Amino acid sequence: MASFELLVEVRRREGIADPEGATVQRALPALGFDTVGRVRMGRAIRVEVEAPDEAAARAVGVSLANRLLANPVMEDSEILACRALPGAADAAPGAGEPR
Amino acid sequence: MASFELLVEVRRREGIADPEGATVQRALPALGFDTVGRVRMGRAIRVEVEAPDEAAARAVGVSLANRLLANPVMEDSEILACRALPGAADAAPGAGEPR
Amino acid sequence: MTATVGVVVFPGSNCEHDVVSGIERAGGHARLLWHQDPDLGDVDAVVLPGGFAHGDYLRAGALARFAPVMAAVTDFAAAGGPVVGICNGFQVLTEAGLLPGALQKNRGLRFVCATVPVEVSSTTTVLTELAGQGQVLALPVNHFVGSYTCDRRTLDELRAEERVVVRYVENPNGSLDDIAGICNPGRNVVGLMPHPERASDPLLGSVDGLVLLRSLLHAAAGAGAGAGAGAGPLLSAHDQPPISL
Amino acid sequence: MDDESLTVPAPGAVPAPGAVPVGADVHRALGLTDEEAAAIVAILGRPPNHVELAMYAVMWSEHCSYKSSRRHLGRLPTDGPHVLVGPGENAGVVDVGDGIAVAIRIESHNHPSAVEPYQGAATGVGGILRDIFTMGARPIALMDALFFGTLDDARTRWLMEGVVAGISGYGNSVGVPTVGGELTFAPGYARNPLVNVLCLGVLPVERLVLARATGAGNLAVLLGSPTGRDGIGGVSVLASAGFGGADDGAKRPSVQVGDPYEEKRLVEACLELLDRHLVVGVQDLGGAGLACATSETAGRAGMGMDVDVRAVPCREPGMAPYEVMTSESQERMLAIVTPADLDEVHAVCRRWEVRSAVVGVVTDPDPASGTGRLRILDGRGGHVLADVPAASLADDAPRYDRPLAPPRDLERRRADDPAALPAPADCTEDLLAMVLDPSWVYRQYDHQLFLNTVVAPGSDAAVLRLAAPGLPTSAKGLALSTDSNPRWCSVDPRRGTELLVAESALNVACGGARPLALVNCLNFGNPEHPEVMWQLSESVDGMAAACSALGIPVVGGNVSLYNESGGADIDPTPVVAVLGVVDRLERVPATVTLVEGASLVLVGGTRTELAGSRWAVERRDHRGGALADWDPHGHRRLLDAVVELVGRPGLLVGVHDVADGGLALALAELALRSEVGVRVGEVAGHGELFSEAPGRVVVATFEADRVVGMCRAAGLDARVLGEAGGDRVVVGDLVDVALAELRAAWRDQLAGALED
Ligand SMILES: Nc1ncnc2c1ncn2[C@@H]1O[C@H](COP(=O)(O)OP(=O)(O)O)[C@@H](O)[C@H]1O
Ligand SMILES: [Mg+2]
Repeated sequence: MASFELLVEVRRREGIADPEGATVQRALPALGFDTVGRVRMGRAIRVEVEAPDEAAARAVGVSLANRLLANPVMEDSEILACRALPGAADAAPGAGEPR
Repeated sequence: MASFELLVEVRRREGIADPEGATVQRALPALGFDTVGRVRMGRAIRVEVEAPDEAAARAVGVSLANRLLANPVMEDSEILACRALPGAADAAPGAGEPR
Repeated sequence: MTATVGVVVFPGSNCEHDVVSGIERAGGHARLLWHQDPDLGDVDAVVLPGGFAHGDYLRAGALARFAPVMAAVTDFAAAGGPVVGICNGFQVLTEAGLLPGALQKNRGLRFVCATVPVEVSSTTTVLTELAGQGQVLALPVNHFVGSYTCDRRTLDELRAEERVVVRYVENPNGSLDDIAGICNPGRNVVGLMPHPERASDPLLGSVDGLVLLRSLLHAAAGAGAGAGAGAGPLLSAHDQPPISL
Repeated sequence: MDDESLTVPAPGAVPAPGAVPVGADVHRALGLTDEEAAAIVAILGRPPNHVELAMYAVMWSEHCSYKSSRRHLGRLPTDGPHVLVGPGENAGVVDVGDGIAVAIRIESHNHPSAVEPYQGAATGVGGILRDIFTMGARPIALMDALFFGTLDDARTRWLMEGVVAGISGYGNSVGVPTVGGELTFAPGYARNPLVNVLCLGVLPVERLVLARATGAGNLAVLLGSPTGRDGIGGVSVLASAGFGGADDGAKRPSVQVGDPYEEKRLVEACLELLDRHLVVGVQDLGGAGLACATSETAGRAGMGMDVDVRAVPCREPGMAPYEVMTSESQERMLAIVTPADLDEVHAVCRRWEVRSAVVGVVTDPDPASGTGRLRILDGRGGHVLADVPAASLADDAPRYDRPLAPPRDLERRRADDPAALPAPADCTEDLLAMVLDPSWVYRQYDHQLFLNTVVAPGSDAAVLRLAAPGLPTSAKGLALSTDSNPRWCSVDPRRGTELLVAESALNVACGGARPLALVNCLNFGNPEHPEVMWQLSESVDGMAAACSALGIPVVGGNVSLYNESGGADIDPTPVVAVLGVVDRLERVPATVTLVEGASLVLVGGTRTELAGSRWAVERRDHRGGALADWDPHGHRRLLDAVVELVGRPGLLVGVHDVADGGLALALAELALRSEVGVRVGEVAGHGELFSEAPGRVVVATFEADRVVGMCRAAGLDARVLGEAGGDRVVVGDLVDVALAELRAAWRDQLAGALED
């Protein structure tokens, strides 16, 4: 087994309103950001997974995203990255320690 | 000018409590995800920027992240991706257009 | 002479009228200020009230700190004027760099509306000078993002300089060191999560907030008399200055 | 639904009769029956085109047209000397004196909450707020009545967490306190939770506005959020279709997302426009979106309106006209403005950062027919995309007299009296299972904002000061209670609803207030089931009878049908909310609390009926019997006496009506909220202990003789039950439990299930 860190993005589906993104967008010109157009707010979730290989780790990530992280009625999710953690099998993760 | 879409990740600094990540993490074993370790919740913000080239677009992203998107007391930010949008210079952005 | 308190209204603020009524019950005058105002006019103190300025979108206070009025508030604070941020106002003050640290979502990830005991930890600030050291007040808290956090160095400094102004007796949100409110080095800028204005009328159960509002009026009357002459405002080295527009 | 079949007709091809043939079954895909489609052809004198058909489909949905329930609702008493606006407008309005009027309404958001609990509940709050400020009232309080499955079910916990977070997230942020509500758990709601939200607003009487588009040439200005493809078809699909078992997914159209920050600015902008007399009328956009708002404002005024779909600010490119007209995007209002005031209106909106766009103009009725036409134009002066009689969308909706029939086993069930159940040797265990502390819910709601909440959640009724910026000063107060009892109503929907009204009125009296008006939300199952229609009809009759007997007019309501899951209808769940007025609110009235050494006095006659009680239904799974009789005249005397007792300075130290869980729970709640024990001597048995029929109140006082004397003088039974004190709750030889144990059970019911 090896350790992987997955980066999952959860974002509103196209067509679903994103008031937070729209509000930030409207505030930008007054802050001098006049070249910035559409802003969309989503979540970036980093997850550490024990798996035999990257493909297996990604599979866990997809299942986690669909079952827990995103509400499929209004959100899409995507695995943005998956990287092997160095010698992680033994190293205990730091903050947010598992119970 | 061309259009770019930047993906900015904002995450909590090491050592800053992450109650959302911890809550998800605690829920995992009951759902059968027993190979998942640490979970960290952050934001994924997608921003469209008009800029002469990718470097310039990234520079706007960095400035936006530092001045607004992240609170340096508790958060770090990173530009995860920057991609050119096809023929975007003329297409008016849809969402939340300013009046 | 009764002091006049300017109460700043951002779009999304919702406690402004409650603060005005609390100030009046404490014997002062209050006037609403608009977030677009470039100056504060003739006020002796400023309150940033509770609510959800700009919807609290992105982060509580993140957009509000860029409002034109905040440049004026910063100048006013720098000249020693009393500035108090209540709840959302506290969040705005930290985002603006007028107070150190930040406010995070509550432990438990739920909004908390309750009246809780709060202890006065310092009586040398504009909000507490008429209160007793160690006095316990029953004050309403009402927030989702109220868990105070800062780095080790800042915390040490806050403690060493006795800049923790009020502490929870029963911590409702996971706040670091039970912090309910802090002040700047000049002790004229105070931010706190509990709402003194909600405890200013016997019909609502507690009048414990009045001593805080009276302190503010007292300080405001003093500051009005000797504006600028008072203790110099000290922005500590790591307080980032707000970006003025 | 096949989107392709709903594209815009070619320019110029419009309403010439028959010009755009609509596929024979398109109307069915839109939820219209063949008869309804024929009715549309008759109204127009030609086949409708797609835009027209879409508008009729959403306006004639159950949700918007009340087609199954309307003929029954007419039986409710709606008149009273204080009623300024009764049912039919966006909210009911009553005159409470001192130049102040109160607007009130309750509405369901059940089906959206079943799909996305946070956003479903949040947008429910947003919608009910708009109904209130549409009338010119400033919203000052919300309440929520919630019904879920049981907490051993993970989906129920997810739904409950989401719904409460959604109400909290939207209500707190928009800045309106949530001052009370209801919480019910029963297996029938597991897949179909009920989320009913009430809003109360106040206004100076002279600011009352009605949503009417008068004055030809006046402009229709759309305020608020840009329009997206939110809830397209949602009215007919989301709100009017039940949820099957497994494949909820198929019925999941786009979820609407609430934006409380937009709503907050919209409230402030609209109230400023009204204060400055810059609008002729305003109407919120809810179900059926612009189609509804434009046709209703024009139709009510007997006028027409030309609407330019291209002028509507859109969130997404390429929206078809039918989408623009039926979108349910949140946080939008339609204001009717004179051309002279337009610039000022735009300026006010700019200050509040609210979008404003002229989208239409009021037109005179067609001289030939005398009817106002709603015309949808493709650009100002452009092609006519739709042309229908404005009032027909609302007024000509079908009304069904659906078959109704009592359940076949009604007589057998009525005969099955729970009195025959064996008496428990010790009632403590039953009591421990019934206590539940709802503060897990209301701690998440700002219930203090505006400094009006004199009695916070946790007592029989919320009591509010009658104050708001811009309102004349008044020494009066308001009391408000929401109530429901699906257990009673499943035993007997008529009597159950009568008792419900009686209970709600009594709750308000416990707050020291005279009941003044009632609003209701009728949550029922599938109206195509005759038994459900019978339940609805019975419930309406019960409400009508009780309201008439108690002199409480019904000023508004809402109906939610098709609440079913897996083919089973929910128990009949009418929710009522009674508004009362406190004449002089000078001190905090007695609430659900005790003081050591006070005497406990039971006011009202002894009752022992157990049919429909929590003890019978929840603890013994027994759903039969006949509900207790009630005496409306005696109840009126009780209401008056309670108001009198609560109003006497210092006479009472605590008060609580006997309802859910009976005398046992009333005593337990008094003890739990004050942390003072109770010692009660003789109670006749578990029948008296757990009977729920409203008509009894427990008061705590140090002047028991005086209280008993006053009650008897008013023709009411009253007797001393025992006294407050100690650290146990003891009732004869039926209950004996340490307060600490009771408290742990009380706390754990919710917190234990929902906290990790
Ligand atoms: N969903 C809720 N939201 C807010 N307050 C609630 C909710 N459910 C219950 N409460 C509050 O808890 C208290 C007890 O509720 P309930 O037992 O229904 O009262 P009653 O039986 O007197 O009508 C009331 O003050 C009520 O307003
Ligand atoms: Mg009650």
